[in-house]
Amino acid sequence: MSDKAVAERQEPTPSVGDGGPDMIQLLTPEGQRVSHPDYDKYVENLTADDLRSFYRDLVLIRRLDAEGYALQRQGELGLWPSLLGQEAAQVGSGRALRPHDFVFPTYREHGVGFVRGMDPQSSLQLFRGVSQGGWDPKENNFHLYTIVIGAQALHATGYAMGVKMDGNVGTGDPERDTAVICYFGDGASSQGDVSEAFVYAASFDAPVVFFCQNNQWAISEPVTKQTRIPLFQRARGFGFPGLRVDGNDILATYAVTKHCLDMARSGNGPVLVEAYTYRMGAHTTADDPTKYRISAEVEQWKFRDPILRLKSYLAHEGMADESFFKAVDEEADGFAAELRAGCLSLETMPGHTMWDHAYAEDHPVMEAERAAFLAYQASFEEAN
Amino acid sequence: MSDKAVAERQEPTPSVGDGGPDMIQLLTPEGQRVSHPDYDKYVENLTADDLRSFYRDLVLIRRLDAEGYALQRQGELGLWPSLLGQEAAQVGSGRALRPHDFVFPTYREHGVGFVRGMDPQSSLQLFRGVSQGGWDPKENNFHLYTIVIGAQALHATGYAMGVKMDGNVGTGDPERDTAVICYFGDGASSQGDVSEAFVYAASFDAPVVFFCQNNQWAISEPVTKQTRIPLFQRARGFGFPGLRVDGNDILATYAVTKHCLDMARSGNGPVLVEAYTYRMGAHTTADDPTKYRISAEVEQWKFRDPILRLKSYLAHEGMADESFFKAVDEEADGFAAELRAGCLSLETMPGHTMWDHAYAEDHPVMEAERAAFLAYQASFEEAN
Amino acid sequence: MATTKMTLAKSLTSGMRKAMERDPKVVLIGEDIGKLGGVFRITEGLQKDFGEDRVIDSPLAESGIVGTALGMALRGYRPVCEIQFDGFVYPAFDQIVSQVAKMHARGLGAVRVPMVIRIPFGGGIGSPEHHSESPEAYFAHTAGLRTVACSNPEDAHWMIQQAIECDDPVIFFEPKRRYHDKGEYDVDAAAAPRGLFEANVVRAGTDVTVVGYGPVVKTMLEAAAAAETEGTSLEVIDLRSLSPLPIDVITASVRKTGRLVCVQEASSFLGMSSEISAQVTEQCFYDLEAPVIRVAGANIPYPPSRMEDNFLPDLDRILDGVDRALAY
Amino acid sequence: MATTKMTLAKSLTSGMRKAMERDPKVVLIGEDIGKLGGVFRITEGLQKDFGEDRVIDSPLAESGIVGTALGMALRGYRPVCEIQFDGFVYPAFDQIVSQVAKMHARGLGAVRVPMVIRIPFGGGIGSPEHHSESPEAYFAHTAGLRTVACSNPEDAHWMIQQAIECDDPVIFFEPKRRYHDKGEYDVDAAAAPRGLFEANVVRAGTDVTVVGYGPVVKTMLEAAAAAETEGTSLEVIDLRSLSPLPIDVITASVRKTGRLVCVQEASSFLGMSSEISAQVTEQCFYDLEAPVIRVAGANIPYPPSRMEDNFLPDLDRILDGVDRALAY
Ligand SMILES: Cc1ncc(C[n+]2csc(CCOP(=O)(O)OP(=O)(O)O)c2C)c(N)n1
Ligand SMILES: Cc1ncc(C[n+]2csc(CCOP(=O)(O)OP(=O)(O)O)c2C)c(N)n1
Ligand SMILES: [Mg+2]
Ligand SMILES: [Mg+2]
Repeated sequence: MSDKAVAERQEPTPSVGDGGPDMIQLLTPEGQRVSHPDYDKYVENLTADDLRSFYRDLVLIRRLDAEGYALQRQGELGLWPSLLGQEAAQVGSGRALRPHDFVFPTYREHGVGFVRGMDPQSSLQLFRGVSQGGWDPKENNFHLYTIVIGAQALHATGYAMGVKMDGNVGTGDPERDTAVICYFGDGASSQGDVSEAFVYAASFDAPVVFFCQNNQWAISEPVTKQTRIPLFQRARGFGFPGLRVDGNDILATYAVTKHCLDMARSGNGPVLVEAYTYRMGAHTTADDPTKYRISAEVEQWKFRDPILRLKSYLAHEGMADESFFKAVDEEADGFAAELRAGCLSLETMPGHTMWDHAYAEDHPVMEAERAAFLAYQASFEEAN
Repeated sequence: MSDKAVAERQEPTPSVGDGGPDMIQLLTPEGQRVSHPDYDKYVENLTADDLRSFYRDLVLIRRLDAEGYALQRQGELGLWPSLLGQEAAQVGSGRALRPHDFVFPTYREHGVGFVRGMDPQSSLQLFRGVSQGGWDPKENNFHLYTIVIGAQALHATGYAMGVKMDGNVGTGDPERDTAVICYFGDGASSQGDVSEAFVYAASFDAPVVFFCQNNQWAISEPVTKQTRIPLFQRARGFGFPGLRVDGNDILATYAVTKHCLDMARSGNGPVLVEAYTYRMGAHTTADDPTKYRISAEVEQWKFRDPILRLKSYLAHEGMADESFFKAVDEEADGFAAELRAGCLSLETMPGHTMWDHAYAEDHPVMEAERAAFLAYQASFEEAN
Repeated sequence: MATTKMTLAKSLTSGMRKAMERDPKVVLIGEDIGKLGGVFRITEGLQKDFGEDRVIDSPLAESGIVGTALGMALRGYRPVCEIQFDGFVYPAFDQIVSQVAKMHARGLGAVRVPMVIRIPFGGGIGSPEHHSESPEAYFAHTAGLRTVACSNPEDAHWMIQQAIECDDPVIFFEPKRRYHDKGEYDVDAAAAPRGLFEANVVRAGTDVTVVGYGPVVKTMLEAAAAAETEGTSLEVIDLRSLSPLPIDVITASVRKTGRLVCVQEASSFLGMSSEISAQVTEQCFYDLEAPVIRVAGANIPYPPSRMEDNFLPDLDRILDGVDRALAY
Repeated sequence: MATTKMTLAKSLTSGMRKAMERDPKVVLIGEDIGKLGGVFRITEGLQKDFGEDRVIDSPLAESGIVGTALGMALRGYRPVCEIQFDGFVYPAFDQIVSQVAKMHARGLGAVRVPMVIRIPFGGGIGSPEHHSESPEAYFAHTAGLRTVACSNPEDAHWMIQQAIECDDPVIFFEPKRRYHDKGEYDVDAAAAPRGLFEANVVRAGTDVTVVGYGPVVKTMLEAAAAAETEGTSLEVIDLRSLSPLPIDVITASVRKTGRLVCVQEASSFLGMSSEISAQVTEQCFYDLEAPVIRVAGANIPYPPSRMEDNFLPDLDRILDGVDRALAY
């Protein structure tokens, strides 16, 4: 056997499963590094430290998620939308962003928020029902959650149009050129607002990366209800590039997102990334997936777990050992305890504050209703 | 020179102008028949009589349009949306339909309505302001006009879903298999409703042909504001076929529409046809195109006139002579006079009928308001 | 007459089932209404029994749900749309207001649009934003639509059937926090106890009339029971139909009591209570001993769920309204 | 003080021009607003002077107009959206109601959404369907929005500038059939004659108060002139702000006259007049000599243009309303 043949035989090949041959992958489900002519360059400079910190992020947000689930079950949260299975899609894309890039999440991007530096209490606060969001998007360039499916795609596009109007694309200055990333799900792709966002973004060359986490389900509906063809191809119809990446492969997600953000920043307009992944849990704690999907499907996706994949890779390459993994788990324990304590301390605001932020400027009705409410409350206190 | 070379030299080639190489054409702007491997078969069986009746339709609807314009200028209509330049797109596609197919027009398809057998007064009635439509869609399987851009795309899709639920696709029985055709403009392609219609139609394999008349303008906005790429490619993003046809070529429009209707009827789901054409006039009588487009563009399109094209072909092929053309013009004169007389005789309905058709079933508020109105009117008569 | 005990949710299911059995043209369309049976399980079991053509899981797009349903209606079907939550009806607003509501008038009566749009509405279930709204006024203000709200299982069972039978489009509001309330009635009765557009005097009384619809009806009845212990007799009216408004039932009551309290969860400004107040004042000007009192949601976006008790009209706020009416 | 004679249309143009000159963050977006200057020419000349980045011709999609404008506002811009006609605002309804109106509350004040949505409204211009509607109640009912309507050139000039300066989203209604009405005023005055959310007593009177907004203000003034010749003195109030509602100006007037007629083109059911009636009755119960009379559009889809005179409140119908108020 020639040397070349040996090398070829040893070279791992992507294992794309039902993601199909267009799916970009850099790590197989077994954690083997496969090379890709276009995307290797984006991960070449990642140090072992970087990769370990990727791993840490993955583990911490999975813990965050588990804690959210538990808190809901214990009645401390009203609802919890789990990101289980989508950790790599979220951390990989989130870590690809520069600080001055801007993020428009849906309601499930706890992981992206975390890597942007958001206080993890932020999303707990929302699902606990003490606010409808309540954070300042400018602090971490991470917008408020949007619950109405697809609406944020237009906000992201308009924001990106503003970035361009500011002259912050295509200058070549990395401190200046700015991209916007917009998260949405496979189901959201059907909403008129998402298509309109595609039209506007293409028409105005808006620097926005549409990042679709295709987790195969929109509550009980499989992605085949929304589209006949792979979702990344939707972009074709609007005249901009679309790519499918293995969303359970943090390296590929990181690389592809970096690539697409660069394209957007350069002034070429929008790009669509479809991160092919899977919602391992229920849609939310209010959902019962046994009604509509078979457990064999879930079992199959367990073999593609995003965390195990990176772990195998790190271990195999000698970049991390048991003590590291153990340390991360311990950190996660502490993190979870903190989260839980923080969540329990999130207090409901007094009733009269309801009127404080309906409007930015003075509003006579707010004042009158607040005063009436306080008087009404006082009447009970008097009565007692 | 070999015989073959001579034959090749004599074979006319399509003249696609800025429609690009994907544009399907069977008649050049000069009226030369060019052959197309896929579409010749749809026009082969057309007799000289058929072609003459195509010509007649074109001339009559152009006259209808001119009359609409004149009536508006004389204050007899409130508004008139002209179809000038789009006659072949409308007659070609309309004639491709079978009687039991169903049409969803916009507000500009006077030509399609005409070939469906609609009383031409129908659309005059609307633009005169004596009704908002007022015809029964079931009579000619021609729905009411829709003015809200793009809304009818969903109606057409739902109707087509109903056709399929009825079992009227893919049976192979031409009397039974039914297609729906939905008209809209280039501007409409940006509306969320049109994209949602694409999603639904693809998801349910609805037998609907989306027929987009790209007349290059949406009021003052060029089609490049709506899309970076040729509009027929929009369908790619949704996983169904899209075709561009020369909308000023009645043979090609007829052939392509027939082909697409057959595809839809067979149960394969939707098809998008982009009829590449031009709005020769103003958007409506309320518009002033000199504000936003150069006359050179209009001049250039005059060379692609759909009626002259068919006329040259008929004359050149000896299928019609001057006496025929003259007879059609004379028929058009009579038709126009009738139209005009008919329009002037369209009376405004008495005020109290306003309440008659807001609801299908009895409604106490309608009765009360009608009664109050009549009493109020009577009070004036008493006073006089 | 055999009566059955059933929740409001299951009463809707049974009503739809009956309508579907009776008329093969009745089809359901909405998100997750198939295998899942809808997020509130209102369509549970129906796809299994009637097939995917009659219980249609739609792509995730509400304008699409309503717009395609309208197209089906034009083809001769009687579609029933499910909107998942109140706050998700707005993407379909254009189709509802400009198409569904106006199609019949546009065709001068040639076209009928027999369709129902079901919307679970109201708060009190501890949900995040957009899941607790009361958008009924938008629809009641829209000419061409009929708008109703059920409040109890028996009504739910009948009203949904009547709505499906109606040849006009009906916006059908379901009080989501009452889905699990139970009622006992004859599911197989031959006819509805009353017309779809009739109000119901659910408790007779003499001192003050209290009118509301949907989820607050139960609260009004509780308030009436509490008031009785203090010697005040409330007449409680369940409006049922918001448009057309069964105003005669209200004015007849007000002519008797002289006092009216209107209750709704929606923000007060331009809500149903405003219209009722305006009409009652017009028609009963000399009968009113006090101005019409409105007990309603605040004029702010619906608050976070842990604060919603401050927003929603509860028993105390209704009694406070009654006191205010009696203070004149 | 040098005054200029200007149409309402041109007053809006001049107001927007001033706002754009003052603040480079003010941008306009809408269909056909560039070279064409909009179908009503309200933005005429502005793209030429401020460029395509500040006067943005949008693709044909209203949800896109409002949704991207909101995104621009989040980036620090102050977008002014043009909706081409009243009946075409509904595709943007979800963005307006669930996003624009609620974003500030969602962020507990961290996010401001200073944007204006301009909507030409009302009938009387002989147009086909969807071109003559009065959808203001939908927006006034929506908490989180401010809703105003101008009625004359000077107000138009100022109100649009004030709306653009407002840090809350403002729905700005323009009375399209009054676009060509002329007014004479000082375009370069340093300050607005009154706040954006203040009503204006446009004619003092003693017998009956008449309140309205937008296109009917002129009609109300004509009615007042006609009434005077018959010895009836009408006090005419131009509401200007629909939400917040400047109720104090109305109640002050009603306390004087004891009678109120409300005028609007919108269907009466759940229209502004209903809310005014409810509030005035609450606050002026013992002052009212007659119930509040509403003169409004019928509760039907807007009729074909040749019938619209039967639909719209005209001078006679206003006087009839006055007579009815005086009959008590
Ligand atoms: C406009 C709208 N309609 C319906 C819903 C209810 N809903 C919440 S999440 C969801 C499914 C979303 O699926 P997908 O976009 O794939 O995102 P995923 O939840 O899988 O992350 C639905 C229907 C909503 N939030 N907004
Ligand atoms: C939802 C909506 N927005 C705006 C309008 C106003 N309008 C009427 S026609 C038109 C342009 C339509 O362009 P296109 O779709 O290309 O059709 P064309 O008029 O060229 O046939 C616009 C913006 C409308 N009718 N509906
Ligand atoms: Mg999903
Ligand atoms: Mg066009």
